[in-house]
Amino acid sequence: MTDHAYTASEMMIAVAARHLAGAQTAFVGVGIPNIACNLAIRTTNPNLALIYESGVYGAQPARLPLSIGDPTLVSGAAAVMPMADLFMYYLQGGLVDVAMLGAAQIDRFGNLNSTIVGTDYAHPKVRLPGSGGACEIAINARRILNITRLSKRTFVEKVDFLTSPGFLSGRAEREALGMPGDGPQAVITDKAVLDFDPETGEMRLAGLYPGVTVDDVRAGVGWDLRVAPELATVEPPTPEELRIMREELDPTGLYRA
Amino acid sequence: MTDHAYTASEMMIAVAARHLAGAQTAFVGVGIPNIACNLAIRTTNPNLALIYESGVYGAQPARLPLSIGDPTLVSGAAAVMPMADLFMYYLQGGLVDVAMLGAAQIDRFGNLNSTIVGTDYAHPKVRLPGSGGACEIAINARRILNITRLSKRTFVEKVDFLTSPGFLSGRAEREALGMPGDGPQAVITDKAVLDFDPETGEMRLAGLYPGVTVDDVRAGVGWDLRVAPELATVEPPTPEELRIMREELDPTGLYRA
Amino acid sequence: MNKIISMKEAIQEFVRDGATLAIEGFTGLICFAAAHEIIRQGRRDLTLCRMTPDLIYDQMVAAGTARKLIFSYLGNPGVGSLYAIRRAVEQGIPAPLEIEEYTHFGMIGRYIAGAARLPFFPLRSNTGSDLPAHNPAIRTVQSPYADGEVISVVPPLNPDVAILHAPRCDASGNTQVWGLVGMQKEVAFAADKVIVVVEEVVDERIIRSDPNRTLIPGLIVDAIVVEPYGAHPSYVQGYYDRDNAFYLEWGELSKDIEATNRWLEEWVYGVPDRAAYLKKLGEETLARLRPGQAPSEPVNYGVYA
Amino acid sequence: MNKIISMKEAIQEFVRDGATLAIEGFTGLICFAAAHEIIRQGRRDLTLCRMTPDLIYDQMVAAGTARKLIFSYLGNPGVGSLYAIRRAVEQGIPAPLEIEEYTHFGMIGRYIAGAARLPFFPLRSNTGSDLPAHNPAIRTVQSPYADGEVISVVPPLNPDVAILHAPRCDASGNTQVWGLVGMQKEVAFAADKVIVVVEEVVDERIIRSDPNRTLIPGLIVDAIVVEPYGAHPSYVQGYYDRDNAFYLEWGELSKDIEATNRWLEEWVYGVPDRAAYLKKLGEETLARLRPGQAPSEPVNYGVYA
Repeated sequence: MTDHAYTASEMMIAVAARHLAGAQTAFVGVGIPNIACNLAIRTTNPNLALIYESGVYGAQPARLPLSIGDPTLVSGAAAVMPMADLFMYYLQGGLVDVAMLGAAQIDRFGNLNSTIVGTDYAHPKVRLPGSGGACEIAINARRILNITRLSKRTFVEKVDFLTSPGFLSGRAEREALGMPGDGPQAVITDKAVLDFDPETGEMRLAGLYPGVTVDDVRAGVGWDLRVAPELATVEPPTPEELRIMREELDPTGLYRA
Repeated sequence: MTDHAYTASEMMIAVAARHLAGAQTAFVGVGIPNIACNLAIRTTNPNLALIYESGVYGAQPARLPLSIGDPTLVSGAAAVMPMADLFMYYLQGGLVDVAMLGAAQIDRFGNLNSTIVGTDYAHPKVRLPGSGGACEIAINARRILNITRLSKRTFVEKVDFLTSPGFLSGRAEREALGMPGDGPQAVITDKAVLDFDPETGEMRLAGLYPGVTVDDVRAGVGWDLRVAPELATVEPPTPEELRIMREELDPTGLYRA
Repeated sequence: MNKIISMKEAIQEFVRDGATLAIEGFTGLICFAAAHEIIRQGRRDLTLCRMTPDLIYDQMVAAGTARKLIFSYLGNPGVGSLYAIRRAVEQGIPAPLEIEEYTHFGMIGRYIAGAARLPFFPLRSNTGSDLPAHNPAIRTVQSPYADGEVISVVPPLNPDVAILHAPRCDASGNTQVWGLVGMQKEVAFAADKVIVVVEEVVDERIIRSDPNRTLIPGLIVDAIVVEPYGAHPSYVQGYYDRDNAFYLEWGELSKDIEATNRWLEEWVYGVPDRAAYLKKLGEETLARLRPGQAPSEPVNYGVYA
Repeated sequence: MNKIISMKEAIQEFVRDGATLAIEGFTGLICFAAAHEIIRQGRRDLTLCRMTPDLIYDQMVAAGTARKLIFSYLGNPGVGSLYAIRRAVEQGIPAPLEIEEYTHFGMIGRYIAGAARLPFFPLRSNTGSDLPAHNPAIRTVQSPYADGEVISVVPPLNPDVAILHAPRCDASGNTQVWGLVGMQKEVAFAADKVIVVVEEVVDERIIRSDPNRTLIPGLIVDAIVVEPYGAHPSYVQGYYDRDNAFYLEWGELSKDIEATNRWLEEWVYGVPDRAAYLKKLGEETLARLRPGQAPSEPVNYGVYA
């Protein structure tokens, strides 16, 4: 890899960090979302405050945490609170601007499945972790970013199990249920950025990464993906973004691949 | 006053302390209830744990507190908690064995009024403090002791305003509502101890203080007070009880009168 | 962004006529400094929320700032009545005062529901009481589970502004409280705007050395006012004692409307700010209220690098 | 009454076959020492409650102690799957495992309702999800206020026994926690019996020097077990680090049923108690996990005499 080359993960992290511009708070998990948030703090959004599901606000970790409950997130944090407070007052209270969620499946309307593969709940083909906090995050956070690599196994027309609501059958259904959050905003993949039709809430191709074609993207999506009227090209990571990721945020390259 | 003489307050405190025998926890206000609890700790119930509405458990006050929020209750306590925890987990959670309540009016079935004198809520003759925590204490504490001086103004057939439920129209009504606490257990007055008929929940004369007649008590009650089948005579404060009250608990005599 | 402003600025910017305001604090941490500045600035038609209106709202009602009171215990704790509020409720002096009354737990439930954006909060209270008949906001819900129990509920309360006194915060407003924490946290999360008034602003390093003690995150703090002794005659644990003598004194003087007005004239209108109030109060009184040292034992958070 | 007993005694006395048990702790404060003793004593048919079953319940399910699991996130945090639980759910190995599944907030609401004796707890979750269709305990209630909103509710959860790890308590069981407090408080109040397992029992004076830090009052603590490093491979803030290497190792070995059983044989059945486990683990590992000092700044509570 030359200096100017970059991995798919690095591209996803850089794009996610740019989507965090303007947010006051991010609800963040470990791994790629964690690095994206910390890149945003060093580039697009120095004032971004991180909120961890484990009950930590304003963490200043001295090392890269393996889990959201890592003790390094506690030492030196601005506030540590019971999980009840976190879910009731921060998340449900409307204080989370952006949350990043992953899933085993995501469908045409941004609904997420992290519960089972297969359609028989009692006898699943694969038992996945389940919701954790994802369902309430999807309902209450102002906007949701998904960070997921393209693949027909993942991008399915309809999720096997709806763990966390996106737009359900479309924006109208979500709005009718009066959910506090606005729902999914973008899906950041390894080849393109997808967004959601402002009318229908259907996922669509919004921005291509350098060297990627519309067909490349469609090959990783399990339905006939529509293309936004103004298809953008997404800028690659800048040398400065790459430097911060490689030297400061993930010096051992744990999440580079 | 000779050494063997005692005041009505001292008698009430001594009697209240004896009623606290066997309780694990008492929900306590300042003044006479506070002194009664501390007398119980030194006599009938060394393990009695005090819970203050202000959010303090296991207080070890260095002085007599003026209010339940006195800072002397905090320093050296076993636990200080948000009031939400106090009401949700201690009181509603069923951890309070005995609570002592006062009121401007108490009726035939132990219902309490601490809201208004007069019957027009919008234009009261006298505006009293209102419930504070009394209503939920009356509903949730396992048993309630009332400490109130006899007077026809106070002991009324029916309260002007029902702030805190006793037995409502009788034990059957309270039971039908499924209230967690068992309701009023005794009313400790300056002349006698009153209890509640185990069938009907009607207040009755249970024990006379030395030198007091049934008519003396009836003169302070606004309805035709019944007398329990076995009318007891209540023992006066022992010299040791008096000594503790006078030397340790209320050395300045603030609550002796 | 600098959040630290003067009390004058804070009241000017955040407390408008007609606002719904909560200056909370159970017995301690009651920000009289803010109340006095609100009186001086002549605010009117406020809806005042507090579990225990205490002397602070008795003074604000006496000064004519309030249109309505939402509360659960209308007394001078350990002393007796709040006479100014009684005059307003019983006789409409200086002006009629609308009241909306709950139990303590009801007020707590309202703040929790407000903070957590819940449509209601369920609680085992009110049943059998006459209160729901006089307050239509207290309703019931039936449990959808087997017992089908009917339980009392209260609606959310979201003040426009909360003013909360605390011992210390950092420059971002991360606020730590010890002693009675009352409902400070829930009110802060329930309010649209939050003003934190502290005894001292400390270095961020001190706050971050003990993150479990942070009760209110800077995230929801709109303004910080530094006002030592700003809670007098109430108290701040470890900083000063409750001025019980004044609570007793007010219990007497407030019985008389003229005496009440004279007190306001002398101690509120007659001083430009808290510093002047403290000077007038005198070092002797402040010294009398200063407690001895009882430090907490430190705990180790650990370095995880 | 002396509450301090050995882990063996605590499990014998309080954890019966068929009990509903919660060993909580979010990422940290997970009492593996108790789980291993339960496995050694051969408990069966337990209903295990935890937001994140984590390695602790993966091991207990692998050892055949459980009949049912009540949970909200079935993963090895930061690593991947819990393979023993997956084998039980997907293939009924070593025995079928009934599951009752909630979201995180749903589990939190269940514990709160259990602790507060509420018939239900309302929360903004579950709506639109497929979960309520597969868990009939997740229901709805209509708000009695103007908007008439329909909101999700969960029922109370009251475990027979809660086992909660903590850094320290006094001899009465007044327990202080710093770092992630998770749901320890709510679970303790919700449970019928509470066993607190601590790194150290300290003098009452230390606890009482900082009463705001007490999370669980001795009032609800039935037994105290002193078990240093009892939460390994999870952690106790300021005492030892999470053994991430072991979480990764388990993520591999637990894929294989034989390797899993060999691990249980060696590390659970093969040692009589926690002391032997620690000896086997070795001082080098414990030293690797020991963090540096980061003490909290003390606060003054004040002497009010």
